[in-house]
Amino acid sequence: MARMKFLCDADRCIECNACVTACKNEHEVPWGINRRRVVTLNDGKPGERSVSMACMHCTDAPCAAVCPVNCFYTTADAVVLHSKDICIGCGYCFYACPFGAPQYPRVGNFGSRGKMDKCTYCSGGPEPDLSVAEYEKYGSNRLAEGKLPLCAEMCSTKALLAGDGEMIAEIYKQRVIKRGYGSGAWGWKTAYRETVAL
Amino acid sequence: MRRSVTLLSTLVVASTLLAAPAAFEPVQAQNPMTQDGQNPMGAKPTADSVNEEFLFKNADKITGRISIPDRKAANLIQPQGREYQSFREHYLPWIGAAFILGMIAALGAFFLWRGRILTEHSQESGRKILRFNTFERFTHWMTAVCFIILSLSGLNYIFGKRLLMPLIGPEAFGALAQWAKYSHVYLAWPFMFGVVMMFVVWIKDNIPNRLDWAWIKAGGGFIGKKHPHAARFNAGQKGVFWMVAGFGVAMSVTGLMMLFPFALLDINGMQVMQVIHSLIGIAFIAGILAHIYIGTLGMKGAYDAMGSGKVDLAWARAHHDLWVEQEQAKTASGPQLSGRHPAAAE
Amino acid sequence: MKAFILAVIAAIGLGVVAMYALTSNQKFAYQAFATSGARVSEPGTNLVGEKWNGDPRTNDTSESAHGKATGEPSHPKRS
Amino acid sequence: MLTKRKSGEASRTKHQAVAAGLAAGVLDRRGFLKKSGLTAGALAAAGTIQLGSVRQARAAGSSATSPDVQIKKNVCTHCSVGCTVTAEVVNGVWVGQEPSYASPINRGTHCAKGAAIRELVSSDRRLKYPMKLVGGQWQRVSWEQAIEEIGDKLGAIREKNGADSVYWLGSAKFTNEAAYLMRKFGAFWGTNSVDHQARICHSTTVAGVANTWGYGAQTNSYNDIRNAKTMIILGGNPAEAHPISMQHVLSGKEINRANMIVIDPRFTRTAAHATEYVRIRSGTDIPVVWGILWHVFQNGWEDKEFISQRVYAMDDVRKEVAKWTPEEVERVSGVPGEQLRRVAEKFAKEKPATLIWCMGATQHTVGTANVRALCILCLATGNVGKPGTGANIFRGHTNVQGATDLGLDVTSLPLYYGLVEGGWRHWARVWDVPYEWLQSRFDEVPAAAGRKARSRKENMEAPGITSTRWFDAVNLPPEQIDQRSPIKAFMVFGHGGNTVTRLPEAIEGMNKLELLVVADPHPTTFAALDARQDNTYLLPICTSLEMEGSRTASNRSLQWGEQIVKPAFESKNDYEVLYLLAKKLGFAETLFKNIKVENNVPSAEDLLREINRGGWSTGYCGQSPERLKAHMRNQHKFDLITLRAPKDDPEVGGDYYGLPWPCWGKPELRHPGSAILYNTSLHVKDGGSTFRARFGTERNGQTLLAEDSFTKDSDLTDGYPEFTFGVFKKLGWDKDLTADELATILKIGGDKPDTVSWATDLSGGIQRVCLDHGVIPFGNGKARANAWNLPDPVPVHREPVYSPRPDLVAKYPTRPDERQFRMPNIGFSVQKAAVERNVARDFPIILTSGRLVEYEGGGEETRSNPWLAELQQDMFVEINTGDAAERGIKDGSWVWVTGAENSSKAKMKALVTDRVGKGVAFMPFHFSGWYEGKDMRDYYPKGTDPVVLGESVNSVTTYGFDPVTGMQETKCTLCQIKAA
Repeated sequence: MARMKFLCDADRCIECNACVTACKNEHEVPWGINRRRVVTLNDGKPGERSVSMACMHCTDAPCAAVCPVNCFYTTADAVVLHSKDICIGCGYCFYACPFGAPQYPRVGNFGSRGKMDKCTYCSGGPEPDLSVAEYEKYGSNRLAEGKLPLCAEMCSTKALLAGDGEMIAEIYKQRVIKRGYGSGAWGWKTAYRETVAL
Repeated sequence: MRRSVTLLSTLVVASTLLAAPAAFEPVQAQNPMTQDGQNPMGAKPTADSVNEEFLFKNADKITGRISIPDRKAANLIQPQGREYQSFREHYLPWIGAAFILGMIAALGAFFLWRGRILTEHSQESGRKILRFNTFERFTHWMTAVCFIILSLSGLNYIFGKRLLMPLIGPEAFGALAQWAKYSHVYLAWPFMFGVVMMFVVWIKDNIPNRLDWAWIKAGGGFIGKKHPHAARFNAGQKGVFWMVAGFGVAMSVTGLMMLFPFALLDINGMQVMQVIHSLIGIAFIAGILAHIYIGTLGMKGAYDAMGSGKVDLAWARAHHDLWVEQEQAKTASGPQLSGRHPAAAE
Repeated sequence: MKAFILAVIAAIGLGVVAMYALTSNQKFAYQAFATSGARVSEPGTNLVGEKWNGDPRTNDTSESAHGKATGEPSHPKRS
Repeated sequence: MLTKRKSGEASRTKHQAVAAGLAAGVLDRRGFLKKSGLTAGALAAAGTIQLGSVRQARAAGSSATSPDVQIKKNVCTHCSVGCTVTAEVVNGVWVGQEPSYASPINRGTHCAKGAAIRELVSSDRRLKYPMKLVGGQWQRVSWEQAIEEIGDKLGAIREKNGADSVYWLGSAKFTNEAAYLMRKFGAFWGTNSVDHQARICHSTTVAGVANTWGYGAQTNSYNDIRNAKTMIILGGNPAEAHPISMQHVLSGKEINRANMIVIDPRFTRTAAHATEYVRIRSGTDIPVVWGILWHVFQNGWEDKEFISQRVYAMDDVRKEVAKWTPEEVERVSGVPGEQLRRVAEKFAKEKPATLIWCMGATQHTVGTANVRALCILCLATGNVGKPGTGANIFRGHTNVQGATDLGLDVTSLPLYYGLVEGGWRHWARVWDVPYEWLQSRFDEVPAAAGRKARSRKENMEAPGITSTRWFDAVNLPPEQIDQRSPIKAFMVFGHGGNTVTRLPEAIEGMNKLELLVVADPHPTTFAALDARQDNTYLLPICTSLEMEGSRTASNRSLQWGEQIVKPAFESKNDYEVLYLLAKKLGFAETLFKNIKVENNVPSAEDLLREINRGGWSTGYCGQSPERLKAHMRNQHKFDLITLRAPKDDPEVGGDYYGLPWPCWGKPELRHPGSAILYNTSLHVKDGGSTFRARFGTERNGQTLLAEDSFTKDSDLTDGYPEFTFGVFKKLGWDKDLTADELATILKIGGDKPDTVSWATDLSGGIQRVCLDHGVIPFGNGKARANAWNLPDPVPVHREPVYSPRPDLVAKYPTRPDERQFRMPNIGFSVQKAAVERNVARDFPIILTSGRLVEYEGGGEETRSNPWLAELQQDMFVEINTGDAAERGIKDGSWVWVTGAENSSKAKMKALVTDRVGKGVAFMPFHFSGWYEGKDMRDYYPKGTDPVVLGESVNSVTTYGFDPVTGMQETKCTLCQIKAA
């Protein structure tokens, strides 16, 4: 079975935010909930790089581990999803997430932040696939339609790679060999405890 | 990449992170631009590209610039999340179990060994003396009730999913956990208020003095036969007082920080608060277990102090002789049983 | 016993007061993450539910306050 | 990037219509009716729907695939890359967007705006119905009433002040058909003051490049950049302005390990990916280019053979370049000589090399000269007319290229026919209206202020007033304005208003207008400025996604857009609005003589066929609606790099994608279009061409025709002039003409048939025969390094009007004051006054402006899109860390920016960064809605204010116009910044 991963080729990412708005468009993500965002490092200086970051669907996901109500589950192709029915909005997953992926409808105090929402790798949630209920809670389920996350499919310079881990690692390695430089697979060591050997 | 973190180093790391200066000098690429701003000779953006190892050498987490107002989103990678995970899932449950079960076991052993401490019968038993008035009892019980609920809902975060969820199923446990969270959040305020009130009310009788040292040397009466002298609160009780005050404040501060996430702290600060809150919480619970034991099962007659507020004179004479004399001196014609407020300390 | 009952009541009372205080100072994400330059009127309700509490199950079909951002769009008053 | 993906086209239909009888057009993806609640009956017709009840409708999500999802293809309405938008429509509601993998241009990808474009057709901040300003309050009016009142007022104004007193401002967002119709409408109204965004975009490029080698357009294409070994990006930030072009730029850079050199005053997102970044002072493009050429000539790296064969008067350039030694270049522009030497060597030796530029080169008072210097750099190194080379001009808006081609330009008629009598007669023939009638529509201009009077014919052939100075034509004393009356009415179609410099004076102009009509999907800045109380109308126009029509991308390819959904709310498309206005003004019959009009909506296809019938001069004659639609159906057949379909394909065999103009002859000729201009290595029937011989054949004893350079298998193996019937007779090729072609030519020629040229022969016979003989109709000439008809024949450096270096102004002054476009251009005296007032001391920071990727153009449309608005919620100024420290400004704090003119000031947030050099500040130009620190949100009609508002950069920009095209100087002025 495929092991789904994200890889952002920072040497191609131009911080155009297509991944961000594609996600907003596909799942009608409300204002304030940022499932995906682009962070620019060393901003304004030679060597500046931008990386598009959302949930990396980690191996042995920290969020799933620390969740006091165990509302996470990992699908067969290693996508880390969760159930909004069980979630109590405590926010522990945000402290554990190395990539700041979990988002909450309300901000201010710990008391009532609402149910956590995060990138589902366009693969919905525990509700039946492609159902109305799934869409209203988790957004659309592209994986069930044989597609890939829209953020990667619409990335303007094809920097954001999504799909089976080995495949995208191979694509990235070929690119680096061909062009002679590469700033590495951002976040892979923390997320998947292994990285692309350059 | 990050050396594996033991428990103690978690605390060390956590404290350094907390203390680390917030604003780092903006990090430079490997070969920083020669003149800033004007004409960087041969600035080669592709060759100068930053990468993870370089950035991790300069800071513990990789942050950058974002265009959305949510400042937290500027953290690209904070590996401390993994450390927080390993602390919460590998160390905390064992620490919790060790402390709490350990304390219960210790109390059990003590009970088996010492049994219930009774008061020798004397002519004064049967007569009562007012130990705590209504207000003091009200404060104690408010704090105590809140503490019990808080500790249960607090432990639920650690052990709920391990022990309770398999029994009652995810949905039910989810609902219960939701209510546990609400109760934890909302009852924290009466608890904090109670701790403050108790502190104010009893601070004057809890100042440690040489008498307490003597009490400790006498092992609280367990070593040797003679009851060491004790004023209104003996050293043990003063210990509980200061524990409740100290831990109470620590729990309140870390709790408030967690209640208003990211108000003052960044992600690492929040993780540190979590760690401290859980560790102190466990210690606090263990401590209070002992207090509950000695106040109920461990010593006959102790419960009345907080139950009805009026204790047996013989019991008082035995355990708090100086306090009884002081009370009787104040009331020349012997103990007055009216609900009058006890005499303020001289 | 009376003190105990009183304590429980006081605890619950203070708890309720704390609940109202906390929930009232709670801000929606679209309010917290909108600066002075933006007026958000249709933040959207998918994924977070009509009441913006993350729970999409709604018991009523009425126009929920949170489908529309709080606060009326400005009325034109030209000089 | 996808790795695991089933069938190609979107087989799945993921949305289920929930309730029958849905209102069309006004609902968004989640805008279906909710299962319970409102039944079909409660819904009135689309037009009169009550907005509230519709908005709360919520759609079913992605339940089981639903049979009735239709896939519609259109083109993104934002930038000129031309990304295909694949829309999923269920029951008339646009419910989803899928990647358009088939398109060779965007290959499935989008940028932030393209990926969020679905929201435009249902944004609740759209202008929903016509509105009228009465006593300072907005009122809703019906379309009929609006058209009636506007028509009457226009008639009255025309009666009193003549046709030139009404300014018709078109839009680069028009489809080709709408742009053409608007220019024709302007001609029938009787004025040449018809302009659009190209004026403030690449107007200087079109003038400069056309005067160098024939046509003013991108010579190659985005896809062709994949062939380049070296690319210089000067004054352009494609990473933010044309994100999808970066897919080709970066792929090319990777595959060829190409040199990517970025020359810009600011370290942009594009520079972040460069192999070499050169930081220059704003406004010193010519010294830098001549500095590069100095090294090329010094080391003899120039392409001598190419120069001798195809370039005229390069020696004049050598003389000018000799002055620009590395020391002088460093003194003026700040760029060290060593760095330019490296750039010169790569550009001249590691070929093919291409030169990419954008607003950074064009928005100056020396814009035209800049552009010519860039063309000369390409010519000197032989980097034109081959794959991987050329002047890759990245145009701005979605159809700024098409709208420029189709005449929304005060200096030309559609398809670059000049305003001369020949041009008017050509279009009179195509429009089937008498030339004399057209002439009668123009004003007679009486003599004034020492200028002699102009007859109707002379006024008909005089360029109009540029959009950069419309308010000068209102504010200036009448005698300074060389037309019958100052501008009284301003008809604005799809134009922001905050993108033109000197906003305070524009507000003054708005006050004095008798009539202001804004036709746009959004109210725009015009509604937000506190300038008017009455006689202002807002007409809701739909976006190009809600109507049919073709648009021309920056690589000259035409793409046909299907209507995705019906116009939202009560908006109408441009064709219908122009038809209604024409009907009201009484010339609708003649305007739409051979164009089918069904219930007030003219047919886009007929308009395109009329363009084909008249588009001989620029090769717009071969792109029939049928061919364009066939291309949209077969997008996947076109090659990624050459953009060409395989020869044997039945439908689109051999065509280049989108039939990039010039596409010669009638559609039946099936000319494939010209992907790469001036490419002599191909036969003309495969899109090969030469430099255009449009400047005569000989000058000062030197030939202007190419010397032993010609297209593949050309019958004429040397330079040749453009083809007329007379030249045909000399060559004996007139015999190859068919009988009716000959008859048409003779009819057109009248008594002088020999003068009928390839551009005025409506039969297309001359072009057909030329193609058969393997020659290019417009002649085989030399590119001109010396454009003798332009103000500076060989480009010379001139300091910006507001220069930070008063010491250099004396040596490099701006052009002397003179009259251009009917008004005085007093740039010289303004520059002198600025030096005397020592403006550089009080306003020490160079201010440049530019693009953000999240917004586009004036920004009203994109700032109304919550998905985009959330990403940039505050207007900001980028200020260098050193300058900020000196002024005590912290990152994210409020600052006041003060401009050098009109004591202008603007309040915004500071972004402290090293992206801009010391003494330089940068501001995006997409914001409006605040003015001098005051939030003007309340001035918008209720509920139509964009989500995000902010100060406009152009409230602090200053005077300065290019002499050739009237381009504004938004890339370098002076300002002061202090903490608020």
